[in-house]
Amino acid sequence: MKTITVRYFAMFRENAGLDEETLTIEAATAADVFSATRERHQSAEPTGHCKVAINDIMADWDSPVSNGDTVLLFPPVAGG
Amino acid sequence: MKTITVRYFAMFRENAGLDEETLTIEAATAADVFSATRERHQSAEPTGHCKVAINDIMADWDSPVSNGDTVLLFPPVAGG
Amino acid sequence: MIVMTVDPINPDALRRQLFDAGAGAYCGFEGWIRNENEGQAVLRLEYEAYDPLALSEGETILAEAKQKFPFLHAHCVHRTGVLDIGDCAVWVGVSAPHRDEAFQACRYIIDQLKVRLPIWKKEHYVDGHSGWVNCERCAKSA
Amino acid sequence: MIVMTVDPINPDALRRQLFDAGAGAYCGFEGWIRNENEGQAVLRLEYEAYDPLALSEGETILAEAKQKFPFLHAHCVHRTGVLDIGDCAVWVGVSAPHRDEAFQACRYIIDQLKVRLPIWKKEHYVDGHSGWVNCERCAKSA
Repeated sequence: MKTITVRYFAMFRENAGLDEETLTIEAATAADVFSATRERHQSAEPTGHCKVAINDIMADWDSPVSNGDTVLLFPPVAGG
Repeated sequence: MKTITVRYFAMFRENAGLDEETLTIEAATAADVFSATRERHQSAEPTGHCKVAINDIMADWDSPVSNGDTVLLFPPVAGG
Repeated sequence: MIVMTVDPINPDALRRQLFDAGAGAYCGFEGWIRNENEGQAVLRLEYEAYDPLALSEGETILAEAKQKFPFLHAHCVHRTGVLDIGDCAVWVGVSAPHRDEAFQACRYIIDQLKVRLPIWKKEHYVDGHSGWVNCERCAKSA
Repeated sequence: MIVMTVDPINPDALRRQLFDAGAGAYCGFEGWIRNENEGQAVLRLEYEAYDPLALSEGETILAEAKQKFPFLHAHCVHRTGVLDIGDCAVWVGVSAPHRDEAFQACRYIIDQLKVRLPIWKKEHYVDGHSGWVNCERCAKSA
């Protein structure tokens, strides 16, 4: 089990009803963390156009997560 | 013989030493007027990148000129 | 340089920062809040960003643009918070020796910013509902 | 609309004329006097134009651009007279619903203006001589 801090943005934040939470979960990759949050908050968003960062660095869905990491979950972006 | 007013711009004006002059010449086309002015002012500029207007309307070198027309001679342009 | 701000953008003050005696061309782009999107009448927009990564990703984009289209100076400012119709949400300015690099770099920067920066916008429509742009599936799951 | 003027160009005042609630994008281009051209150090430039035909040809170019890249508003101002390094010689601004039309129309307008308008520039170099740009052969005959 790993302790992972998850931060939600935009639609993900609204859907979860919070900015941030700390989970103790079985998770090898960023994708595993995303799955756990989807179950937790009944979200159906696929990873498709979403992005993820680990400890403020852009990452891939198969990037490994370590105990104590902060995982940032970004819904599809729309700047400009 | 036709009476044609010729207006010179930029380098053509500097080369001729005047803005405008009225010539009485044998000229069927704008190109003929240009030739007459080149002889008159010892200019070697070919029609290539130059442009011509007759009575304030852009014209071609083979456009006909009539008695009383004003022919504008434009050296190669460089706006902007 | 890229800046994220909640304050109104002042394009004239920004373009002056790009002045250079070696610059023959300046290209500027502004994204304005439009009163309509995909057939829906828009009232106002709400921008949210994650500034730390928006700034670092923005600097990466500026560096890529400089390598592809050598320019002299480029700046970018993106606004967040609540914006009304006509407000400037994003500004990009580029000065370069010649116009080709200025146009191409400016276009590259705005195109990349729009798809890579962690910025989200929520449209508030005249009919009272609202929606996150580009996020239909997450909207459905709400 | 195209304007020929001997007065300094004010890009900020000009871009405001293009505001439109339906515009999501604005692209502006400025041509600045550069301190160098083709390896020669430039001191200042002198622009001469034949205004009546510059205006009519300019309007033709704007109409062509609108047909090719439907935009909302486009303006252009070209300055004449003596300009110093850093001065703005030409400004083009376009507002459009989306950025693609704004960029493409702006680029089309400046590209065409540069080759079609009866405008000439004489460069005055730091070493004291001067020359008409694009007019090597007439220079030779002088």
